[in-house]
Amino acid sequence: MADPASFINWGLLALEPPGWGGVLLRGLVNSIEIAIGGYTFGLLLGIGGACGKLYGGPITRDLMECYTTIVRAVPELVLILLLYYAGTDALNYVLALAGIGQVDISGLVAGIFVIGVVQGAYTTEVLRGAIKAVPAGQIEAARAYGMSPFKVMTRVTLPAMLPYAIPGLSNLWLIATKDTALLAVVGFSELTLVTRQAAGATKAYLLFFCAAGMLYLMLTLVSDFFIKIIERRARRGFVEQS
Amino acid sequence: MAITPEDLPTRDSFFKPHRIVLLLILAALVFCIVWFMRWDWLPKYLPRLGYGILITLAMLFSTSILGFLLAVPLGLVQVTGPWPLKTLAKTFCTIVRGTPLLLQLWLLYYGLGSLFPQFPAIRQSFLWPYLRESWPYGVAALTISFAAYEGEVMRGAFAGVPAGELEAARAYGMSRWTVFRRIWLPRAIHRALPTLNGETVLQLKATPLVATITVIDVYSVISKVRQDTYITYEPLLLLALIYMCLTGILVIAFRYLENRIPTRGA
Amino acid sequence: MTKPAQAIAVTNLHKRFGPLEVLKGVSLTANEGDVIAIIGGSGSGKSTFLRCINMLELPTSGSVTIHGETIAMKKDGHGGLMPSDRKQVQRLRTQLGMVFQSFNLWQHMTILQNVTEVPIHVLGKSKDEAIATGEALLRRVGLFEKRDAYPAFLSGGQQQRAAIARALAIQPLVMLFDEPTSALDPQLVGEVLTVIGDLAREKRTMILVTHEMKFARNVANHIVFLAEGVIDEQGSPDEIFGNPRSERLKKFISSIH
Amino acid sequence: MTKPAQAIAVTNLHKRFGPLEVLKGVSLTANEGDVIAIIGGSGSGKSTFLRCINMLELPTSGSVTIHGETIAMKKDGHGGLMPSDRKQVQRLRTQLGMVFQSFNLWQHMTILQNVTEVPIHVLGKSKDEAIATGEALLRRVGLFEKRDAYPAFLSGGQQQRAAIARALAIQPLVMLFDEPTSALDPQLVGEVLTVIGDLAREKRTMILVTHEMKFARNVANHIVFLAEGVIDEQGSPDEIFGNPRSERLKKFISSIH
Amino acid sequence: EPVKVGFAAEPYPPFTSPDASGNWEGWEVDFQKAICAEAKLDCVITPVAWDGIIPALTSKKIDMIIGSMSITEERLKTIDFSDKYYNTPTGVIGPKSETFEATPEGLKGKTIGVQVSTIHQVYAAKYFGENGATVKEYQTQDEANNDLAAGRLDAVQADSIALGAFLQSDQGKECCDLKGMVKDDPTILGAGVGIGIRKGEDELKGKLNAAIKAIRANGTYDTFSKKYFDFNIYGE
Ligand SMILES: Nc1ncnc2c1ncn2[C@@H]1O[C@H](COP(=O)(O)OP(=O)(O)OP(=O)(O)O)[C@@H](O)[C@H]1O
Ligand SMILES: Nc1ncnc2c1ncn2[C@@H]1O[C@H](COP(=O)(O)OP(=O)(O)OP(=O)(O)O)[C@@H](O)[C@H]1O
Ligand SMILES: [Mg+2]
Ligand SMILES: [Mg+2]
Repeated sequence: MADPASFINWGLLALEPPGWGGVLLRGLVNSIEIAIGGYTFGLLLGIGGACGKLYGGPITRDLMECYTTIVRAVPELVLILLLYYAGTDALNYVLALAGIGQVDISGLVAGIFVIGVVQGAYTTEVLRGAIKAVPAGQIEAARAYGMSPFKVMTRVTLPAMLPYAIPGLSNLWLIATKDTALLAVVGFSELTLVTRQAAGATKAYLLFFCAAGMLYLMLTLVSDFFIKIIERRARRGFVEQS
Repeated sequence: MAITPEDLPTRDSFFKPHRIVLLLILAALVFCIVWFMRWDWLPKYLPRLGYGILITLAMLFSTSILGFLLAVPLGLVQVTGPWPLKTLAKTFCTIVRGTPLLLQLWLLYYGLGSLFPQFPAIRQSFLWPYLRESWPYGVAALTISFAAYEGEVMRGAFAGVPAGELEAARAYGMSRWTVFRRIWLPRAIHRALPTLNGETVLQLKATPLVATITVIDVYSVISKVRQDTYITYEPLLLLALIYMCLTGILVIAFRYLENRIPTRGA
Repeated sequence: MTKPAQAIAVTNLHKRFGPLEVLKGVSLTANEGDVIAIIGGSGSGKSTFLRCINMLELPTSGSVTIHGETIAMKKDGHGGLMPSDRKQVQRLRTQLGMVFQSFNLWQHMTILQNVTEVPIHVLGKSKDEAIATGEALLRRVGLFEKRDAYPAFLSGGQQQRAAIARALAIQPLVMLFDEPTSALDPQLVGEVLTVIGDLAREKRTMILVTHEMKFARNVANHIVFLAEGVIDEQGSPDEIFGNPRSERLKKFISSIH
Repeated sequence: MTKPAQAIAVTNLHKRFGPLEVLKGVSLTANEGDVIAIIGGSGSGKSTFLRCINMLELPTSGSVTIHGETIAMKKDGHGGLMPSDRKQVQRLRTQLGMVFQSFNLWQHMTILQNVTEVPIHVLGKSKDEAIATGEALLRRVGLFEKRDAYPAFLSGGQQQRAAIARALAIQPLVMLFDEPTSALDPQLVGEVLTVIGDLAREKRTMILVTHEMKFARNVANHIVFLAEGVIDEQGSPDEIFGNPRSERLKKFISSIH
Repeated sequence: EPVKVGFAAEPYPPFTSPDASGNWEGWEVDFQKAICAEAKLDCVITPVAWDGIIPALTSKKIDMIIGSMSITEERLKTIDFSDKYYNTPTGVIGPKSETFEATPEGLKGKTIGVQVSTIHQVYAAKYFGENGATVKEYQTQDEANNDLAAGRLDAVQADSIALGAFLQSDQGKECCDLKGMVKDDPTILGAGVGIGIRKGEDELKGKLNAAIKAIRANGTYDTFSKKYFDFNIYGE
């Protein structure tokens, strides 16, 4: 790539068509929406999963182990193809047998569902590690005063493990924002897909990939800012290392 | 409840009734898949698949080991380093974690990599045969990305080691290096193992990106099958199975490391 | 005066950790207003016994009755027991105020939050009420100034006093103390002693594990000497310290410096 | 006999945590073979003083001399001091065996590994030698059976004994004990006392923070009473306990139950 | 009942390509309009990422694919195709500084790039790979072109339209030129590109085949083709 100047046509990034800037921004907003949905769903699954793994009976534990191993092992693309296409196919087949009409599951819902399921498996492991790092006595004390398992979880275990969990959880959030690329498979216009469309249509690959990179980076910086605030709050009361 | 080494699953205790039921369900599932789906393409692609698995493994191991070696200083410096190093490490992690891996790979291979041929000195050097290949760029990109994510994890793990234990080490005259090597690092790694496990599995699934720079891993072999035949589900199921086996091995290995030191949980 | 009601009854408690049998059949009854001190060598199972009473450690066999209500247990399939009704255990636990040997203060909460946590979130007290009671308790143990500090920044003794205040805040019917004075200076030991004396007058039952024989002698009306997992001897303080019968107890008492 | 050599000299030590001045000019000299007990109320700065001696807490001003060698300090730019030669601090620390109030055992090592860690990896002893010494020490504190257990699975007293064994294993010239008997039963207190007595005869200097006045009186040859960040009074055990002069000390002593 | 037409969401100019306002244009878009008008089908465009396009077809989320899909024996086992609607000659390009022929002898010892799973890959493997050339597989045509420009490849084989577009770009103009067309092998290159449909949908297939014939006969096909190409894209 000899002379970079000759490749850069800034007009391509204009917000109004024929510039692609507006499209990229809309893609970014879509990505963030899906990421928030998927991440939240994953967090709920992860809390349940971690509790199941740590406190559940042998059957729950084995099932959770299967869930985290399988879901983490299988590439997301496979999961979404199976769940969205084969899954809705099967669902409609069953519904037809039962005499109920077709349902049309939107790609968006399926996408959020799949990202949530995937994130949930990773979140389970992050939370499990963090909960194990909480000194046993802290949890014992809570139980000794008659807190229900739910109370122990929400009042003591979760806040006490936050400092250990935040780095892992923030990694997962960043992964969630990029995993939205999966939804391209079901035809949803998130940032990665529109970047590829813009690049493919104009052949200005470097320009659009870098532009998307900058958008992702900005998202990361903003996320990091909030993560820092949360982490500082969570680490109150913990002696800092020197 | 205390988990002592005796509680860990042994070969006898592995087959409990509910596990046998699970295995039976699994067997039935496998039977259905083999019986009702199309597998006639398999023999033709078998040698390629084997080769692809080897490449995937090579990529995974080399990049996660190299990446981890980089991650330790990255995490440590962020917890305790002087501010210029701290800022540097922080910036590195933020930028790498903040941008898609595909973009990094792309910039390395098509950006940086296409600059090299323009310098005769590089063309002449012993490095050129490697720089001309594509896998070094894949290894570099994956290593950098793993190091950045792992650096973040190690930062949390280093910060999480109880201050008192480090103080005890210092109080007995351990040098900073010895404190690090004997107390801080092992405690941090042990604490980070569950997260590390997850990140390694993520790394396994990031390897397919190297296909875009012509390194043929198992994922791209499966993609080729799908493109050649337009069969959707069967190759994907095989891929899922392969990845599941690889992940299973990773999980077992990490669980073993974790359980070497029993922890008292509540 | 009527015979005082039974507060806690432990019957034939066994506890094993893998190959190690720590408790080999311990029975103990405490009536309302009793102050029972458990003494014994390190590793003799004192903490374990206390922890079995509120089911933090699940006994291998035996039963625990609190104010006439026996904790329902069932087999757990590994040769031990587990509670069959979790709700019951939670309810009974709010009547048992435990002070841990290692304090176990919640590190992510300030001292005042530690003290008000259970009143607000388990007992359903109003926030204002809990804070008022909590501050009064902290003043009583001399920690009012530190109420907004986090546990990690307190000295050992300060942490222990905070832990006592936390247990007192739930106004339990039975207090379980695991070495409540181990990190206190004599002045504070005196204060804690006063607090415990007050509690005894309020007819609150207390079981305390302690290494301070003087303290045990002064405050308890019944002493239990635990050795190698069984009650080697028990009786009134005068009997135990004045006229020990078993060899082991004699040796233990004579070693008091 | 010649005058014994000076083991530790602390001169005019100040330490502040933010707005709180915990130590307000403390000076103390310990000669070889001295056993100095530091007593005082909770929060009076005893632990902080001990931690300043081996630079775990950096003093705001003042100096520390160990066996005639003054720890070189320089300004740290925030109004405090820091060591100017890290190697020197490391070297001098191997002569100071510290037993922490909260044990601080290394959780990822077994008890035996905890005890042999410093001899092998700091003092450069051979593995066999370190293990032999370590096992002997564990036997001495009654923990030989638990040598392969991890700290999290030990009782409080067992952890404390392990921590003592770990400090003894480095055969330091000066031992710093932060409440070495707080979690021990009287029998073990006796044993630790014997150990400390042995150490005193070996001309090992000791500084101990303790709440056990009896223990202080029996084992120490010099008592320091710390109050509100200064040495309120010091002297021989008989002077301090028999004839206290300051009001505060009188009140403190009278409160001993 | 509308018929959903699947396009690959990734642009493939000059066949299908969206603009910034989301309108699709290109030769295949015009072709699709002509076919739907001719066959009186109520067509709706549905872009789907290439990875999901076959499952979308088989699970009835779309009804036909117009996406430059070459008809091959293997693929016919899974889905069905209409008759071919275009077929372009295959060429080889290389750096300007070197001269060689697009023949097995000319490419001996050289590294040649192709897009994976295309007829070009099969052809290159058979004619050049077995005669001493190294065949490198790329996920997309653009990546192969990039590597040629960067000097990591000696040649690229692809259909002449894709190559022409590249040679007209700034990057391609500077580095490379056409080395020639490859010798035809109808068994590999001959079947052309068809509309992908589900197996068993013979009625739709019949309509489509009839429509292709009709627009070829009535001149519509040539009219819109002229907008894009100066040669006969249907091939013979
Ligand atoms: N890291 C710290 N940051 C802020 N304040 C501290 C810190 N460490 C100790 N303090 C405060 O300094 C004072 C002295 O603490 P120190 O631990 O030295 O007391 P102590 O005499 O050892 O008490 P105890 O007998 O209870 O152990 C206390 O008020 C404590 O809250
Ligand atoms: N979770 C556990 N797993 C295995 N062994 C344990 C566990 N908890 C305690 N033990 C063992 O049980 C025995 C009794 O422990 P316990 O804590 O009850 O002693 P204790 O009488 O309270 O001693 P101390 O006075 O030192 O606190 C000890 O030998 C200890 O090592
Ligand atoms: Mg105990
Ligand atoms: Mg202290």
